[in-house]
Amino acid sequence: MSSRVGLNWIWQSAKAMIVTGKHLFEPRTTEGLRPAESRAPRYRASFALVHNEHGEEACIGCKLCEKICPSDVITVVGGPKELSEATGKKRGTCTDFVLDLQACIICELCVQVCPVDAILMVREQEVPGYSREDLVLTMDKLYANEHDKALYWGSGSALMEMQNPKKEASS
Amino acid sequence: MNPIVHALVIGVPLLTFLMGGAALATWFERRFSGKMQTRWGPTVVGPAGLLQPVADALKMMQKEDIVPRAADRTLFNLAPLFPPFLVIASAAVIPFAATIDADGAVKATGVVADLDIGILWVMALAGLMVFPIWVAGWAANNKYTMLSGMRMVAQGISYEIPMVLCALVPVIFAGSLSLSDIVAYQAVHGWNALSLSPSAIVGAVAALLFFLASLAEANRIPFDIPEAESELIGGVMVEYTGIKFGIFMLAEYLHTIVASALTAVLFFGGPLGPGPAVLGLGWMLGKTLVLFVLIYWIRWSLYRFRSDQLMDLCWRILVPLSLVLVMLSALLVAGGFA
Amino acid sequence: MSVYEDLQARFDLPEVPPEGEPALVDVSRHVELAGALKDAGFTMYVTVCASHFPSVTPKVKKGQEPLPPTVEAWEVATVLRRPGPNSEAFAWRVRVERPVVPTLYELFAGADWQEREQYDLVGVIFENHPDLRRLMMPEDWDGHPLRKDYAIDTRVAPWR
Amino acid sequence: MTEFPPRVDPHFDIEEYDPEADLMALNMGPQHPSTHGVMRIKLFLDGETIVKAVPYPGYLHRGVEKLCEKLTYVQITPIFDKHDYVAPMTNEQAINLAFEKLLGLEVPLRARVLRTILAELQRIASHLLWLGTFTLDIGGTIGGGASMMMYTFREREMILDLFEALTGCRFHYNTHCPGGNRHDVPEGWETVVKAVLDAIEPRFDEYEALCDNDIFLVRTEGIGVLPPDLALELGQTGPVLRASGVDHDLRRDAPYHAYDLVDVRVAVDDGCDSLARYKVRVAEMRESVRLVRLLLPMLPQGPIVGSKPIKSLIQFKAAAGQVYVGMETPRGELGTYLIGGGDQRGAAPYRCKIRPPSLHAMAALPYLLPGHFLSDVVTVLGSLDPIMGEVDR
Amino acid sequence: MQEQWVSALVFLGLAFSVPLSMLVGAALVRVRAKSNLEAKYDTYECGEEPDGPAWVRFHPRYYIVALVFVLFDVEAAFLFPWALTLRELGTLALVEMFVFVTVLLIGWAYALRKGALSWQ
Amino acid sequence: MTAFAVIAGIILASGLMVVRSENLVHSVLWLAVTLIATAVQFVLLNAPFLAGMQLMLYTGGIITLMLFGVMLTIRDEGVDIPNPSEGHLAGAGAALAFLVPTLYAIWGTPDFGPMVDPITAKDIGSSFLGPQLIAFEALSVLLLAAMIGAIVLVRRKDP
Repeated sequence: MSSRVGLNWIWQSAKAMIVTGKHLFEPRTTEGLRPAESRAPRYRASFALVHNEHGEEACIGCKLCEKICPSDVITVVGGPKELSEATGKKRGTCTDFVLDLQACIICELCVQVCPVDAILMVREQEVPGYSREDLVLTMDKLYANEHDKALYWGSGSALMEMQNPKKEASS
Repeated sequence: MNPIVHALVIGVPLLTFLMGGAALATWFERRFSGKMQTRWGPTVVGPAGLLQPVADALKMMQKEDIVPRAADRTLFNLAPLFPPFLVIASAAVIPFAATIDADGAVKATGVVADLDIGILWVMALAGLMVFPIWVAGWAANNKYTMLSGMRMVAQGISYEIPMVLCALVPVIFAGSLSLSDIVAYQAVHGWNALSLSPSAIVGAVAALLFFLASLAEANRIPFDIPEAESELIGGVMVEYTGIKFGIFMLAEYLHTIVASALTAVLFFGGPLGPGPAVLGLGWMLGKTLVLFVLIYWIRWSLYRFRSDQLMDLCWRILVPLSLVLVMLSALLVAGGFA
Repeated sequence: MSVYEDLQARFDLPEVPPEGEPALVDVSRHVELAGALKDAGFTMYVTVCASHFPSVTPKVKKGQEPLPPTVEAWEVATVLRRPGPNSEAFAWRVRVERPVVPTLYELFAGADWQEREQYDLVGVIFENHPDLRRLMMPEDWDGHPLRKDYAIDTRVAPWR
Repeated sequence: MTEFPPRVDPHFDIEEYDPEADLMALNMGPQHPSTHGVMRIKLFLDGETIVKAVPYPGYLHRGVEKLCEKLTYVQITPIFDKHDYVAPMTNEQAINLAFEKLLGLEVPLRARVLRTILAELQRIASHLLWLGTFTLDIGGTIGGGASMMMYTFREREMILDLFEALTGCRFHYNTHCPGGNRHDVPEGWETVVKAVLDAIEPRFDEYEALCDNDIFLVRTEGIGVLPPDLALELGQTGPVLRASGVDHDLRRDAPYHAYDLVDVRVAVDDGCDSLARYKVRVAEMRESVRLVRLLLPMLPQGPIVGSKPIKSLIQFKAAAGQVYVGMETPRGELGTYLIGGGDQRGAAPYRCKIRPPSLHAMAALPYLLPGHFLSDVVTVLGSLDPIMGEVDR
Repeated sequence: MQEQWVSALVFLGLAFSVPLSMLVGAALVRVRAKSNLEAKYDTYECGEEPDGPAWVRFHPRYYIVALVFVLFDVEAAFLFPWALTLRELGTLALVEMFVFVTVLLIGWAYALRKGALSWQ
Repeated sequence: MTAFAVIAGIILASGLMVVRSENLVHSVLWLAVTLIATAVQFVLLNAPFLAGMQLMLYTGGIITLMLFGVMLTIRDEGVDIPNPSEGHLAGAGAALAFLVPTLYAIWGTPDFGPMVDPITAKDIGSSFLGPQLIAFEALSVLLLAAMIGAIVLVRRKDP
């Protein structure tokens, strides 16, 4: 059953060495850390909280994202209801929003359920830090990400639309 | 010339060459394998990563020295002294240059000590090589190093037989144990492994086997069973830290250089080649380099044997084959073909 | 005649199994059924799943008599499979009030680790198992984590 | 019919072994370069021959089954990416198949075909990683094995790029949900897939050139022989089972997704050893390439989710019911035994037992290792392709 | 003659100075731990407590290999002077050595048949 | 002459350590030192071929054999258990009893005078294939017998 070593492996080895030798003249494929531009448009890495079209902080503190997060990394403290200057309607506010990126599994569920498209993902990764606190995204950091980092394509409503497209002529 | 002065004049450059070569070998191996695997290898330290060996050496020097509690302290600390010593010492008899005598005969020079038992010197030192490594494995009192050490000795002694027997082939041709005599013989009769004479066939096979056996002695893939890191983690070096670990690695890289140089001298004419004798050093280094690259090419292309298959290959095929080669070369000499 | 019909008569299985729900078999026929299935071509041991049903007091609606608490029970479901084209899985479960169920190790060597795992996590003891040790948890672990009454101290992650 | 050696008794009492021999008890792992994660095997060696092997899994146990009882059906999918971190896509699919059966959800055809394509791409990626690490075990991290690993990883990267274009993540996608998929195919994705397949296919010949070598053959042939009856008893599935000569593949034998639309050619090998497992996996990669090529034009128009898209934590509820659903992942049958009606008013499972193919593969080790050498441990272990995250969960 | 050996001896000293200087140099510059954990000096066994000693009795096959090696080494030792005299003595040396090697090959064949050289 | 004395001192000292070492492996390694020092002595005596052989056969071969022998015989307790030599007096007596005839033989040997021509490998070869031919061929049979005997003795019984 078990074959034994003969000397013919020397010839077979030559064959293997030709393959590796061929690769000596092939271009190198390894890259450094990939910049976000070369990533796919849907690439998601970190989070941002955004302002809505009226320039208000979009989050209404509804805690849907806090509840759906499988690894419990989001803490939302809802604020009092305030009158929106732009629309003139009452809306919820958020006084504190903390996202602990250390335990985050980038599952996108918080984006998926957000009713007001307040939380989005960004295409650039957070820089590794020196302490555990460096990777805890506080509200300030999340709002800073809106401007500092490239936002990705989707939002809660964009994802909804993708999953539930307008009725077309179905095949 | 005063022998002490002679030893220093040739020995110090040789030592520099070996140490620099070994340092460059680590860089070369990483760049070469990187290229082979379509990646970069070291690029950061120095131009093209050339200062990487220096950085590595400095890093290893700084590391804390840890001796396991259960180890045999004395032997554990003494063992790293010997592998590089033995490898470097065996290079003492290898001629690196050539001159032409007044009577037109080519003479190999550039040798620290042209002993008349040259080959025996190399073989004896190579045979001793297994002990420091075994002692390192034993002294660490670790099961992995112990197994590795036992494998090392078993493999080392087994492959010494075909190595010695194949080294006998040029000895039989040249009728001398001195490496410079072997070079001189090749100057007259053509390279042992590469010429038009019928003896070259025997010589070529002997060169192949000798090269394989030296791969095994140097613990290179496909024969790097003692250091098989996928099962034995780090071979005998598991418990060594810092520079002691580095010394074992250094000995390995030195071994590849010395093995290539020795193969070049025994079978490929050493410092011989077309052109004036002054080029001898260049020829020798060039041949060594080619064989050296071959060792690394083999290493990054092949998988490794299992210990039993290694022994099987040695005792079932290499030993009888090399005995046959010895007999064949004796026949050639007696028949006047060489 | 399908395997199910054949076994139905022998083992008192329900007429048609509820959609996807494995049939309930008496624990005394457990090993026998496994043997019969193995002979019928179900030679692949797929999985065993033990689950714990603690004693609960049903909620009482207004105006109803308070119901007695349910009896604490363990269920062990076993799945076997017939390999090859038109492969078919067969699952059944046994319900016991004491967590002791006979082992299938004699029939299926694979039951060794699977039953060890269930013993480890749910605490069902498999009788005559050759080597019933914990598989996943450390050997000195207290309790069986997948029991419903196993206390989880806090939901806060330890690094917070 | 080949003769198989008698079955090893895994509970062999080591005290009964030849008293003349001094056995060495060697711990291989948990911190070892080639145990594919953190696993410990305690080996009893006579010289270098293994007399008894006792694996100790559990170093990576994260209590996923307990977690499943707390999380709802919506939240479980991203958690499931984490056990088989080499093939997360099929993991998500396996758990969602079970959810769909328990919850009675219909999956639209577009999602089914897309899932099939993703599963096959994932199979290629997973087998490529396996090939790289397997040869790494045989050839050494500093040697030919590393070269092979670099090549396979290069190709695997291409497939991960495809997944990234589709889902936005390279590893932990969370692209499936009960009743369909969350991400639709981006524009031009099909052409990229075709280009990647064209680039990958000729590479298989290169791998075979590197492995068609006596050294590889003697290291794998006759090593870790798993007879078919034992393989079935141990619950081996996937390539391990098929390499033992059992013609069984859920893709063909109990079709799910859109496998009923295509004709799956199942690779079977009678060798029963590590070499056969290598051959089966390489053949499966080629077959997967063929299947993806077949399925790409079949991708119909239409919705990708059958139910409503996820909008809340407790969107899916099941009061009771018990189901077992198995699916063929790259490593074999990843099954889920699910009991409905748990926490959150029925939105979480009551009990979720995962049947990881790797755990069953690991259970074969005590049978396969005795009689072999220490060096063969890595060969046998590598050929079984266990992912410790999946073994321990 | 002796001169060469003096050179060789000097070179031996040079060769020995290399690892020695490395060890001494490292001893001068290396880091010393301020506090020491006991665990640091444990024997490494993949992170587990070592089970039994490493210095156990080894399998006799190692011994056999060493024995066969010694015998072949002795044979090689005799081959060296023979190789040097071959050109002078010619056929006589050839025949004599053939007898010598054949007898040893019988031993090799015996060892092979008895499985002493195979690792199984 | 000085070198000779130094080497002889090393030989004696390491020989003593072979006996005095409480650890078997240490003993074997001290023996290796003795054998290497002997090889150096051969060089000093103008017999380089013998020195090479000494290194190859004794240090390379015999020490390996002894190490493996040690690894083969030790039991569970390991070799770190002190294993002191016993019967010092009797040992010394035996050594003396060996020394006396050796010294007698040395004195009885006529003085060759200083060695001028080194003993080359060639000389040894001619003497093997010439005057010592019978002994040489008998040696091969001896080696064969040794190999067969070793294999028969060491092999573990087939189960």
